[in-house]
Amino acid sequence: MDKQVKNVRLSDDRFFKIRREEVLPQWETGRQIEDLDECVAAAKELSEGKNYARRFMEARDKGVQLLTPQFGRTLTEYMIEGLTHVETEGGLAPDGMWIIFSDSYTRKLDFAKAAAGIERSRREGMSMLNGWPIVNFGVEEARRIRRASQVPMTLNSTDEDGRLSSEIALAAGWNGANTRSLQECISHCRDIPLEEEIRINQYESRLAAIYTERGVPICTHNCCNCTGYDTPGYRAFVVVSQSLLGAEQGIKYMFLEHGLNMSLIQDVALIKTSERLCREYCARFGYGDVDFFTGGYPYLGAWPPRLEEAHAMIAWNAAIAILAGCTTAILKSEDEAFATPTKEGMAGSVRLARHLQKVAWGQTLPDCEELRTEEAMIELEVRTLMEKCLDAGDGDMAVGLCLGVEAGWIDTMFSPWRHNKGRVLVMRDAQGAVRYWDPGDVPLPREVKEYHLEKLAGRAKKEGRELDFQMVTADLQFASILPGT
Amino acid sequence: MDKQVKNVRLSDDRFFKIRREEVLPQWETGRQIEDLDECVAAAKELSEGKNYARRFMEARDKGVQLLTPQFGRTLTEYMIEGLTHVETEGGLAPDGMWIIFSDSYTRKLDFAKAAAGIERSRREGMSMLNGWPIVNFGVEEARRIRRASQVPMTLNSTDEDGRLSSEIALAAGWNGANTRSLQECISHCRDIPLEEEIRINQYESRLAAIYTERGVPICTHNCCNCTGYDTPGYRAFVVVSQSLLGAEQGIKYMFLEHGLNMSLIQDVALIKTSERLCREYCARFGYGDVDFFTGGYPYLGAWPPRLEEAHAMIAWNAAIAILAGCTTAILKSEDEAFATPTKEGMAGSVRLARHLQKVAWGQTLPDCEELRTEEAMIELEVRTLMEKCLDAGDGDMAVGLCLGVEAGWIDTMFSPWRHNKGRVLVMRDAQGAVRYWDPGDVPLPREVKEYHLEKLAGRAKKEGRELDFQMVTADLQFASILPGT
Amino acid sequence: MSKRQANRSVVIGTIGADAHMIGGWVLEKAFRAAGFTVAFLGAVVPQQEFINAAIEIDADAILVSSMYGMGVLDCEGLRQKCIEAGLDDIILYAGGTVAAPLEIEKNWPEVERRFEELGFDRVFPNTCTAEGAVAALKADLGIVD
Amino acid sequence: MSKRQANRSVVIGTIGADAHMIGGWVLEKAFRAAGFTVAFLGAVVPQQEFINAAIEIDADAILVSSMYGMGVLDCEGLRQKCIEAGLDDIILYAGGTVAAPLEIEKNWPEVERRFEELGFDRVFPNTCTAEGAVAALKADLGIVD
Ligand code: B12
Ligand code: B12
Repeated sequence: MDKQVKNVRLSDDRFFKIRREEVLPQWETGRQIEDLDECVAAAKELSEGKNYARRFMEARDKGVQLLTPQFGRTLTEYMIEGLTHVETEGGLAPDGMWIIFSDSYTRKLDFAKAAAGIERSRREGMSMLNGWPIVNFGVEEARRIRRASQVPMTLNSTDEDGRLSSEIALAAGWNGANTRSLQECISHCRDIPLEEEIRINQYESRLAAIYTERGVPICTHNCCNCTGYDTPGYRAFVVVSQSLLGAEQGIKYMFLEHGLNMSLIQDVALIKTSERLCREYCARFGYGDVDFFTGGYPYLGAWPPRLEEAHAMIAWNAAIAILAGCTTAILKSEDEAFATPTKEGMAGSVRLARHLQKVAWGQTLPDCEELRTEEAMIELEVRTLMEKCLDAGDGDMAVGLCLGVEAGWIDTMFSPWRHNKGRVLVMRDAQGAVRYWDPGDVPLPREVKEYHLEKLAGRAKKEGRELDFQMVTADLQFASILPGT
Repeated sequence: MDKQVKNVRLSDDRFFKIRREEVLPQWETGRQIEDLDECVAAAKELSEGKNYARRFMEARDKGVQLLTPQFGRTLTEYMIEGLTHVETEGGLAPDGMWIIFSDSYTRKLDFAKAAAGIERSRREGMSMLNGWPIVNFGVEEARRIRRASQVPMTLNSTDEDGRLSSEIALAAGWNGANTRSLQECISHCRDIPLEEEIRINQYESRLAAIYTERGVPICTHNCCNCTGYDTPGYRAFVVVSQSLLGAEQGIKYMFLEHGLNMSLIQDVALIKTSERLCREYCARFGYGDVDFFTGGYPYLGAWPPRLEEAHAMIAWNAAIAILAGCTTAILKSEDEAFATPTKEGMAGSVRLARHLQKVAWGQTLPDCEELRTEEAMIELEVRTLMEKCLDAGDGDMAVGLCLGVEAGWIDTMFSPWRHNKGRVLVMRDAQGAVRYWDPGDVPLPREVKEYHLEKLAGRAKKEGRELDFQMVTADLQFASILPGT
Repeated sequence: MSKRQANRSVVIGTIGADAHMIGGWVLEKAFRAAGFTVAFLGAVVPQQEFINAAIEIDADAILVSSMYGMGVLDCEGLRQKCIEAGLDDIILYAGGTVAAPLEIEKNWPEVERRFEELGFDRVFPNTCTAEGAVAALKADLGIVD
Repeated sequence: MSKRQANRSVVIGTIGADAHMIGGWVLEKAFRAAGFTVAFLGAVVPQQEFINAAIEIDADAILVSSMYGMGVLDCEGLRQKCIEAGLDDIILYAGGTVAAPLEIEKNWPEVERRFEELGFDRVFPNTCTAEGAVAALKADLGIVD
């Protein structure tokens, strides 16, 4: 228990020292936002009527479900053109909001490569990066984009260190940041120790809280996309554990972004359970005033390379978000299998999902036995892991998390992160729910373990063969392979 | 109770007399099928491995949900080209079947006009009729089409009198016919008395039974598309009442084709309740060996005139059929708002729905309180109407039906049929379920009536205004109007 | 366009073997609300019935709905029959989904050409609202409220 | 194509800042099953690591996965580095979703042209199966089992 990191709020002193010495110097555009008061004032003005957290609250009060498309291209012109297109042609405004992708060089703080990508994009007349390099362009360009869009915006610059990106985004009146730690390591990292990632993110969370305290409510994304192929128990645990880290830093609005496995009942159970447990654990640790919003993030596995199949995916993922009663449904597009989304593709998704919302009339999946069982299983798993962490960390979630990963009782499959043991084996059951075939060192309660195995036995029976490794592999591409190929 | 018609099986004598004197002479191609033995033999051979009823049973046993696209163009070449395209490019085969549309002149027995339409189509090089004129083309062309397709086929030639069409279709190895009566009058007729329609359909039902008895199982469609804007209670009543008429003629396989209102829980309740009550009433009247299959017929109201919105409709309707556990999902296409479906449009629908089935993994809506309530309400309404009919008809469903329509206690909105009183007023509630605003003379049990009104009060409250007639009108086009127009 | 004194009266119905009547029903409500006398004939209406009704209510216009795709065929000869019945200057509108082949339906100028040839004054796609229909007829009748 | 004695060994990894590793994982399983020695480097792999691993296992080929769209950029210079390291005739494959703009990704001949220019022997779209990849490499190595 010799962890450096603790789940403790950063002092202002510490925060501003890090800001000055570590964050703003990461790239030359950091200088533009040295004056935090100016940034907050500008953010307030720029996001007036387009505040992310407020829009969520408003939508929830009115019983409206929002839509959140995603977009990111190298050049600012492409961005403005794209956002405008989707907002008008796709009908995103007013009941929508944006997730803007930065590119992956930016996310790895390789701003020199990002600069080369900008250059290259200009030369080729095409977007050669997989997102908008917010740091290279700096705050004024980000503000230009903010002005061009009619709806709230948040930045997805998820990776080890999103601090400078988030600084610029918040200063530009985009009102989202990230409550990340385990999620990022699992999704995008290779070497970084979890302790360091938590330390980095404490800064970002604190930053969001400072804006909020100064009158610009920031809603952070607390997300469990992970590897795209995780059990709902693991996903929910990631979200709940992160909620404590974020809340400690003073975050008041958290968007729980749930990676969907496309298993209707299990996904709905994930969404409900994780929100409930976030509230419960936050309350238990004295963060009683955090508000949560929920979203479904479309399937993070291989997508099909054809329009109609992609539309089926868009529709089914949106249907799950609708039936789960999410505050918003995040959208992928028909381009998913091919390349970064085009404005036409995203506009099409918005139309499709909007119409689906209309014809579904806000119906949600009613409470029922099956849902309760799934919720109970997820809850048991999360509670076991949470308590084990808190125990190991002597009440400190940050410490517990680090120890759990180190020991391998916090574990998932398919992460590029070398600190993740990757001993679990995951597979779908006969109804498409994601189950542990082998829980590795995860301390699953016996009941949960048996339930998963029983469900998998159902698949073996249905398919008339033993479970085998081929099934694991085939599951990875079940949604992408077109019939007859 | 001076009704001519009774729910009694046609004798062979009577059947063959009608065949000879009334049905085959309707058009010259009737002569080609005079020899019923030859027809049955040919049908048997032609539908070998492609039998409609058997395919349903097989699919149910294997837990596979089928897909049923619909298609109909004027010329045989267009038909063969279209079916082949959808079966291969769309991937319909092997887990699919066809509903083939005849054109509306054929349905009204106006074969001269159909002939002119064929001529005109040849001249213009386009399909100028809204379906394939099966009677004009006759049995050999129908057999050519049968040979060209790899999957089971049924004919939709719904209107007053489909006898000659069905004779030709069955003789060609298409193995579907219709159990129709009230459904047809409500959907497509203007003047015909219900008695006469029942008499006509007794023939068609008996014909299907004769084929079945002679070794070519025929599965009839018992359908409740009605006006496309009917309460589920009415729809289920139509299906249940018709099941008794069909079963009396000896039909052993019935496909319950449920027009969907796109209200998930209510639609699932409709499908479950109507199948359950069909079984119950048939058993009660001694038709214990009738087997039922279920299908969802996509929304029969105005569709949106744009691809993505149409895809949302296709997906949501298919999702309802999936979640209801239907034996098959019938498909409309992206062309719905514009014109008769193209082969490309239908192939696209098949792809979309097939992929949806794949990612939904056969999950169905679990039993739950809300579903039970909807089912109970539908059941109460159907039982009340059924018992009232049986009472009025002295145990004879055919007589009771006629009396009920005459008196107006069997009633729906928007029928072109002048014998339908049209006193009921129907509207959607806050969750999109279809409710009686005014049940007219329908003897709704008080509980049901109050439930509907209470649900509508929920809408008034949600929208913050009194219920009014404008809502009725707006509901008619709720799914077709694109945002911003 | 109209040479006669407008009478604020229309005949509405769905022509031929066509059983669709919801569109006509919506139109009826809208025209009544706009102060028109309406003869609403429902669906499956033969040409002659339109003419009889038009004579009976001295109609300014006949609004022919055709949804099932064979409007191009069913509307043939209506203008001639009108003329024969002395309704020389009656306004003829068609609307709905008037052509079965998508090739025609998505080529609106071609639809217009065909209906002009058939002697119709206007033809409307099914995206036309009832209010739009009322406005068009008022304009053609020179009615300004 | 190959000038050397095939050694049935490959290096597999995802290049650059790219964190996607499921495709590589699937490839690894397939190549092992086909009797290859595999150095599986996971994701976020710098160019030099590919080369070090290739030297270490005396690899016939380097299979570079690039999913996140910047493969066209990340693969620049790899061939030269191979040559400098004395791996003159090593086979270089790239695969995945190698270009961020849809304009390129949907214009496959253009992708091929670019990777040829970068000195790659083949490039595969993400519809390529692991079995397809094994078959291609076997063919290029002249391996017939
Ligand atoms: C509901 C419906 C039915 C119901 C009709 C119920 C009823 N009582 O009316 C039922 C289920 C019975 C039915 C049956 C059939 N239908 Co239907 N039906 C529809 C559907 C889904 C909606 C039509 C509707 O009610 N819209 C709502 C109303 C309010 O809008 P509207 O009718 O468009 O009218 C508006 C405007 O068009 C305009 N308008 C209409 N007429 C006129 C006229 C004038 C002069 C003006 C100014 C304006 C105007 O004003 C209205 C107000 O906005 C359409 C597809 C679609 N559009 O989405 C198919 C559709 C019309 N049906 C079609 C067909 C082919 C049939 C059938 C032959 C069965 C089949 N093969 O599918 C039978 C017809 C049998 C027959 N004898 O007619 C086809 C026609 C194909 C074509 N045009 O090429 C369509 C387009 C579907 C398709 N793509 O295949 N149908
Ligand atoms: C799963 C996934 C993720 C997971 C990755 C989990 C993991 N541990 O690998 C997570 C959620 C972490 C993720 C993150 C991101 N992703 Co991602 N992701 C996907 C997704 C949905 C599926 C990829 C996958 O696993 N497929 C299943 C495997 C088995 O198939 P495969 O990878 O295609 O590999 C097969 C073949 O391609 C082939 N193959 C692969 N490589 C090679 C190499 C050779 C030599 C050969 C012969 C064959 C071969 O063999 C495999 C077996 O069949 C794709 C979209 C899609 N394709 O559907 C997007 C996608 C790859 N991601 C994308 C992006 C942009 C990102 C992010 C930047 C976030 C964002 N903006 O969306 C980050 C990346 C950060 C980073 N630093 O890399 C984009 C890339 C855009 C582009 N190419 O232009 C895609 C295409 C989605 C999109 N359209 O926007 N992603």
